[in-house]
Amino acid sequence: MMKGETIVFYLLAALTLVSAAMSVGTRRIFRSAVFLLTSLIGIAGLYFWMRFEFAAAVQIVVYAGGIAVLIIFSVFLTQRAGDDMPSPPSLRTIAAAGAALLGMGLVMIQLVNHRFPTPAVAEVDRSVSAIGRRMLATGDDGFALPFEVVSLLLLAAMIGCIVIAMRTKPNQP
Amino acid sequence: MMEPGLYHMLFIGAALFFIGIYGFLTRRNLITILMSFELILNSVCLNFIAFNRYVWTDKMDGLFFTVFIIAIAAAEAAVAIAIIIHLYRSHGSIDVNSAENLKH
Amino acid sequence: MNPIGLLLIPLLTALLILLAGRPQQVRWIALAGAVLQLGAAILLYAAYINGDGTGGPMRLEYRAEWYPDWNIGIHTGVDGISIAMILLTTLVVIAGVLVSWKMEKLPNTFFFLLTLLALGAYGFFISLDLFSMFFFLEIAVIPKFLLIGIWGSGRKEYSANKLALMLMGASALILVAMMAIYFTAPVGMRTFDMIDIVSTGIPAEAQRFIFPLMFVGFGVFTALFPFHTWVPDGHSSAPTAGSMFLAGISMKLGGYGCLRAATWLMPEGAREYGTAIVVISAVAIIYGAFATMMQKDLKYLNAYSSVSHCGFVLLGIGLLTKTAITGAVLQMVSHGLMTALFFAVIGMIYERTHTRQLDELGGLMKVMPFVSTVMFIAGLSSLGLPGLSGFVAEMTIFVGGWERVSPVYRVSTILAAMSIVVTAVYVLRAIGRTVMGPITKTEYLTLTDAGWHERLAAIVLIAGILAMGIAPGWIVELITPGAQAITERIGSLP
Amino acid sequence: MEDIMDLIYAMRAELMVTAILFLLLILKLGRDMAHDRLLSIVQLLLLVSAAVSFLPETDGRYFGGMFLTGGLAGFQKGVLATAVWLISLLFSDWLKKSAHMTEFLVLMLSSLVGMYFMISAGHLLMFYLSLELATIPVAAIAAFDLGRRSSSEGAMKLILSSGLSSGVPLFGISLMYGATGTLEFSVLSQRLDGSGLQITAFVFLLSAFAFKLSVVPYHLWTADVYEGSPLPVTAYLSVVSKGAVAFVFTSLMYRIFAPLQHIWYDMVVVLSVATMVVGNLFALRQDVLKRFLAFSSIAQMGFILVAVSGQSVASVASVTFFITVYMFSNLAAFGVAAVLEGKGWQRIPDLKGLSKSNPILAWTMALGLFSLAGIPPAAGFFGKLFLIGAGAEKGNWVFITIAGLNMIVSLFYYLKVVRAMFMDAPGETAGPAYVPASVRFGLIVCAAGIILTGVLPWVYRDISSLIP
Amino acid sequence: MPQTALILLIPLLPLLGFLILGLFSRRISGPLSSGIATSFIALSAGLAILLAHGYFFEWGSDAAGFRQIRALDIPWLIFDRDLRIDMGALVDPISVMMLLVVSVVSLMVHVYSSSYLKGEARIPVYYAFLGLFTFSMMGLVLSANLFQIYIFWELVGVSSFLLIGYYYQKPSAVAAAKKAFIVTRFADLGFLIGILVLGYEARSLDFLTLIERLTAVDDPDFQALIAPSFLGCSAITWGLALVFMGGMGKSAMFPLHIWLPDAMEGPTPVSALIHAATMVVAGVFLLARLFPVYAIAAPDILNWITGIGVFSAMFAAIIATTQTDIKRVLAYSTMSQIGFMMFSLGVSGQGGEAGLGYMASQFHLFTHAFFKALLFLGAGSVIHAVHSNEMVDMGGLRKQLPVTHLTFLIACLAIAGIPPFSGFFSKEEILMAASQRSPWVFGAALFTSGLTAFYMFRLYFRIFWNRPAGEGHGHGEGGAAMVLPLTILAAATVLSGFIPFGHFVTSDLKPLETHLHPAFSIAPVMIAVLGILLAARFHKNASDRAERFAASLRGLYTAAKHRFYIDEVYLFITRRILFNGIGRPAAWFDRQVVDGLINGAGTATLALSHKIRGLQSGKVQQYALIFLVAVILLALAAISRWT
Repeated sequence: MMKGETIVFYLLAALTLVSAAMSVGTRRIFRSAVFLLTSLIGIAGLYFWMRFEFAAAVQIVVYAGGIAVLIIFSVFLTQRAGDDMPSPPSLRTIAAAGAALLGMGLVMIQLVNHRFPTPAVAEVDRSVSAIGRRMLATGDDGFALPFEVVSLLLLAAMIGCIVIAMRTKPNQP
Repeated sequence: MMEPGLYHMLFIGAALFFIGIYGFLTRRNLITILMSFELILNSVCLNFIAFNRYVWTDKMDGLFFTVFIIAIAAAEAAVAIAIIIHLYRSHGSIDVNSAENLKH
Repeated sequence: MNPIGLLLIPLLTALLILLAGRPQQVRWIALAGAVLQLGAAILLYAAYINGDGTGGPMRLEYRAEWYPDWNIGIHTGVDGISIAMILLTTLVVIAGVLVSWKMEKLPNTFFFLLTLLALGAYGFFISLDLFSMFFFLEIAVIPKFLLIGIWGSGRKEYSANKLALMLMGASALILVAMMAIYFTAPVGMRTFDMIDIVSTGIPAEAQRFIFPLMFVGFGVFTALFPFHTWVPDGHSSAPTAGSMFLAGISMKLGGYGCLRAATWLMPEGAREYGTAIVVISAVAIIYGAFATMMQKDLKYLNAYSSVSHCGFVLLGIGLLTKTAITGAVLQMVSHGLMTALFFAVIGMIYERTHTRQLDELGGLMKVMPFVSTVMFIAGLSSLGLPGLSGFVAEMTIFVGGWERVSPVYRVSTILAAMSIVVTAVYVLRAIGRTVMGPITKTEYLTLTDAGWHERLAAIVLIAGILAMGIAPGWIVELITPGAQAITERIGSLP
Repeated sequence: MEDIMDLIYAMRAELMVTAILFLLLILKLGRDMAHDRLLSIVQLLLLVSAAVSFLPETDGRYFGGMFLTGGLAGFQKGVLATAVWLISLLFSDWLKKSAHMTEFLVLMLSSLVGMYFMISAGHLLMFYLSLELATIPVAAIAAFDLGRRSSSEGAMKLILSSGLSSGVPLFGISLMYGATGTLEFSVLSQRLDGSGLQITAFVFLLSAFAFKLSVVPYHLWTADVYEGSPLPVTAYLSVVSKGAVAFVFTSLMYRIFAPLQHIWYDMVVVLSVATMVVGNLFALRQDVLKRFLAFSSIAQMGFILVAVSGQSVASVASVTFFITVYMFSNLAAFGVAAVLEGKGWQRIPDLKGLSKSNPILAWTMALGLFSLAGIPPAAGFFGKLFLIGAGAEKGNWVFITIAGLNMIVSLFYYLKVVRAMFMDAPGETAGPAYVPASVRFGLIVCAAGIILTGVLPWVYRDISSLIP
Repeated sequence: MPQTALILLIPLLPLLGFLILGLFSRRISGPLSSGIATSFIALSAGLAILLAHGYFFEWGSDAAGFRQIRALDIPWLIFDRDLRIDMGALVDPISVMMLLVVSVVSLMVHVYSSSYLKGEARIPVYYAFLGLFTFSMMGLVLSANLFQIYIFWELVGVSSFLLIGYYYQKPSAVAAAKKAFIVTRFADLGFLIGILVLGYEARSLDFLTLIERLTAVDDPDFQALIAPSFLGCSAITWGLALVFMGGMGKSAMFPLHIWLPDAMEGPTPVSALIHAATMVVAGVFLLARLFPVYAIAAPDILNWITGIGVFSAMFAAIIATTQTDIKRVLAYSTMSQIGFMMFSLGVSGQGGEAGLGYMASQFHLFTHAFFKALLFLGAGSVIHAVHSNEMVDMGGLRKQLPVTHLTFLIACLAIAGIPPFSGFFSKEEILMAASQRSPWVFGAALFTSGLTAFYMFRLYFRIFWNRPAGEGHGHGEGGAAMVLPLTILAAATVLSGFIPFGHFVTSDLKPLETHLHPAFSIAPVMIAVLGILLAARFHKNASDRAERFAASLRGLYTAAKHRFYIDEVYLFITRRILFNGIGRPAAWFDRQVVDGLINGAGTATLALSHKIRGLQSGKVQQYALIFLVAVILLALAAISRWT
């Protein structure tokens, strides 16, 4: 007897993996972007399924809402949608597939062989407010410093993007 | 079928990772390469969440790592897209093969 | 007197050369520096004679910390062997500076590099620490490269490259050997200080593999067969003073290193590989001599003869008897002087006739009696004429070689002795073709004989050759205690 | 209050650079200051920040172990700051002419902050974030030669490669997290037991360092990116970026991954040999100066791995010392290359006869190259010797001999450049190049550094006294 | 000790002359230099006579015979506690006798040269070299140490080289000088190894000690020393044989004689001094010096020496009959006479009556020095007069050169062994010694002395009789400086035979009474007279008898004229075997193979570098693939190794 939860899991898993595979497989770039989006949403679903609502929310907002959209915009900017993309050299395809399968096998064998301990301690509080407190805490298990680092990174990335993407006359050496 | 648990999640994570890798290695359009890269990052996030959920439940390390990865992904994607667009301007193409002048 | 004082003179000279502007100043500075070096070397000699050591042959020791974490120190001291090598170096330096008196191309850089090379040699000879020894050895490599490459002739770039690469390759072996000596010692006893290494000793097992590395490494510097091929190319392409320094100083670094860093430190290794060294050197001596016989270019000729002559150095070291090792050191000094003299003469001839080909030269005695006479003397010293330095050195090696009774050694000694005939053939051939016979070209009739600086250069070297050849007693006495200290560690020989 | 002051002191390097960075932004937003003055101010401030970084420091643990300080970290940050200061001096000409000097400096400095954090990281998350902070801005500035096609190609290759090189180790980190349940280095170290999963995770993680250090076969991006990027970026990548990663890598391998030492020793040896050999073989053929320096720096990294394989205090000390020396040496070469690029000379044949047209430049370049080749009295000699010595402790003599022999091959191509400068006749376009005062000053500092760091033993003594 | 100073001064005076003339060669005029050099050597010769007189008649002997006095002992080169070269002067009969010969002949040559070389360039250099040679030769004879004699041996060789090559612009002179040096050098190689062997076995290089140790028949170690050790011979035998090889080289014994005829390229006075009277007998002297060892420790070697001596004597005599260059004839005659001295030593024993051969050999050495020097100087006068060395350019010169003619005749009679000239006496003793030993040797010696008479008088008649080659060319005698030495030497030639040599020089230092045996002398003298008559018949007047006779011996004559093709054999060995067979391949091997391998390492590296350039393809995804594969493979390898 399969619980509903389980069915949902398998659906989400299928959605994620299939759209991911389609995303790297399709010859149409726009479809590829859309499949990426669905895959990301599938992952968000998995987060929900694991009761990591905050992560799911961030995934939806930042990934699906931000990055994927950014990508889609850039697709529009650089490509006429609907054009088929050229297929990669077949040798590379085979090599890449082989390497990926080999790696997959390696990783899975190691994971399956590994004896993960069963969690002894009760789960910590994963409410948004707890997360927020941790995020800004400076002591043990506080993530204030990474937070600052990431903000610096975002600033730098922004400045970099502006300079690079700004249309300039090509008169610089 | 088994009760979904850690190994299911890890399988999805690993599968996503290598799908991403495959895409990264084979796609010729720079933007699709970037998309594959997003898949790679997502697989890692999924791993972190799964470990946090099923094995190491005493702290929220996995969750925070995921959040920060997403932030980094945004920054990285932004810069990458800026560079790609710049490349598109200078080379007139975003095919990865168009930028292979530096070699040997 | 602290031997480090000897380093200050070339160091100051080099700095002054860098600061000086006009070429005329530079050469005087270089000459003054060179003469001061000779003075300092003589003072050092006197101090050595009067000084006393802390046991062992080393005297005037001085220690200071350098890199304490690695137990790398500045440890200097001299024994008779180092003094002999230092005296040789000073003479060659003076002669080299004098021979280059008229250097027109970048004189400042030229004299700077010469001084740097001398600095490296002095530092090498006074070092009692493997690391600083290596440091100074390497310092001397690049000046050679540049001297050949910038002021050389013929295939100079090729030769400069080959020399630098082969010598650095040799250094790599030395480096590995050095590290191995350091790390085979137990923790706490690890050191590069040779005196300490001698007192602790290196495990015999380790010597088996360290000795060949060290010996071959230094051997390349002194033209160990079959790694001698940089010698002909390097010497023939170098400018006159460069060849003189290469053959007169640089190749001696190798011989000295073989003796000091290989044989002295690793007596068991020396015993184990002694026979191989002897056989290879004996073959190299005769082979080099035969190859010399066929050379048409004077510089190639002398360079190949260096291969043969330096074979004697290695032969003497490999024989491991006190007499033979004394002979090896004598041969180093002797070869340094006479080959420098030979190169100086070749330079003088080349400067005037613009050729070094035996076929194109002839009858120079008529127009350049001084140069020709000097060439005679250099050649006679090369073929081991009594009264000149070569004889003393070679005979000492032969006598030392005969002390080893086993047929291998005796046959090798005889083989080496056979080279005295071949040497006579090629030396007389060279002299006969260049200074004797009819004048080959009419334009040679207007050539001038040596100038005062060239004469002085030749006289300095000839004085050394004669001092050693006519009265060898003092230098043998100087060297023997050092050689004895080495052989005492080796113990009784089969 | 005490705590705050303590924290500020501990983070003084990061704070100083961040302050400079924001100052630049504010000035940029405020009024259009002349590049000249702005750059002078930045140079001065960088010098101060470098000096401040070198101040003595005790071990400290902040932010719940995410930020660790210590004497060695302070020294290493000081070295990096000095390198950036020298870059700002040596490339002042290029910077002044660039339309985006402020942005360039901001990005470079933010990357520098990233490296600082990386050195001080005590947590894998911090490590990952700082690695990204150190990388992404550099990818951006790699494209700053906006008009040059190869610049954008280089930037593209850099961002894509570094994307993969952060993705793969990230996956490794996730596995490591799964296998050990911690991200904090000190705890992680105790939980390492060499299980298959941990090894997998470790190898994945290793690739991040290997990539950044350009270890063969993770090195393939290096030459292309170096060639494509603007020269200051190349210099930055080659000196600061590599230096920082080398610092971190050595310390981590020495301290954190010590329990896996038996496992990674062979890997490091294999990678080291491959790196030295391939780097040297490629460098042999190069004509383009930047590309040449790229491959030479790859080979240098092989030597660093020799020391890493020793896994001892000496390894950390010698790598830190070597990077210090390497900074001076490499920047001397890059500084000269910058001057020459101003004349349009970018290839080794363009250097022909440089000793006649520009003797000082030629000698500086030669000094730098000799130092890289490890020839005394240049400090590179000591640097390389200590590296090899640190590796030799394990007694793997075949390995050490290979390292020694590779020094010859490397000498071959360094001498190739020297030969062109000193032995060949000058080409038609030869003539004295204009060397701005700041460049001259920078070169003098480099040259002095090359000579003095080695002959005077204090730098090394300081470093080794800093290692606990 | 005043004698020490005296002994030292004798060699040092010529050395001083050498130094002065050598250093200031270009500031001194020719006549002045000849004056300086001659006065030095005259002083030296005077002192030598003084020494000889003192030694032989005043202080040199005691009841047991002549003393061997070690006059000087300066440590020079110390190899080892035992093996050391201490420079010394060993004064004994043979060294005193040699000093006398060297200084007197040298003085004659000095005087003679001042006229002979008049007008030549580089006269100071010539005298300097002569001084160097005289010094070296005196050092050689005075040597007290086996290595010391080698040192001076080499110096003598180089002086000879310098003097043969005096006309350095003449390629043939250069070639001859080289040949002389190299051939003797080859012989010296044997000498050197012999020294090593003897020195090692005796644990000493000092002559007196060495001889004492190697002849100590009563010592138990002695039996071990002479026991066969290598190829059936004892080490001592080998050592002595090798030392003799050195002697063979210097003394031009077959087959190492080939340099001597060529050495005639030097100025004729030089030939007189070096290649007739002094240097070439160094081998004989060396053998005499070590004679006790030869006689006691390795008598079998003496047989070889006899064989080589006899063969060389005969061989050279045969060649001499066919040569047309007068100096070459004299050169071969020298070789032949030295052969006499050699086999005379070979047939000798040690001590008492058995030592007759030793005495005879030294006696012949002594007389030969004078008459051979005289012959050369006479030939020099002839050459000076006709400007040619060839017989065909001469003839009928007896009126033109009366003094030369007379002195030359005296010398010819002496060498032919006609009484009462000196050669008769010394050769008589040799034949006597030979006859006591072996009839074969005696027969061959007799035959050779007949040949000697023949070829010497062939020479004499062709020069001074026969048909004049041309009218009025050439001048008369060369002046007093040339005539005087001829006269003095002629006097010496006449008188030296009457010296009771056995009273002075013997193998055991004790006087040996020798008697003239008229009956024994008849045969040799008759044969000599026969030779002279034959020569007179063939050559006194112009006729074709000689040619006809030669034609009847076609093969032998041609071979002898071509010196039995020994030179060609040597040429083959040097050109084909040493140069082309070893030297050229060695040089080729070094450049192509050894250097090629080392260059090849570089080339291979570069080639490899080109081969792998494809790795850096510029394709970023390929880079990524390699990256990934590296990661996976590394992980796989590590896991398979460690779990």
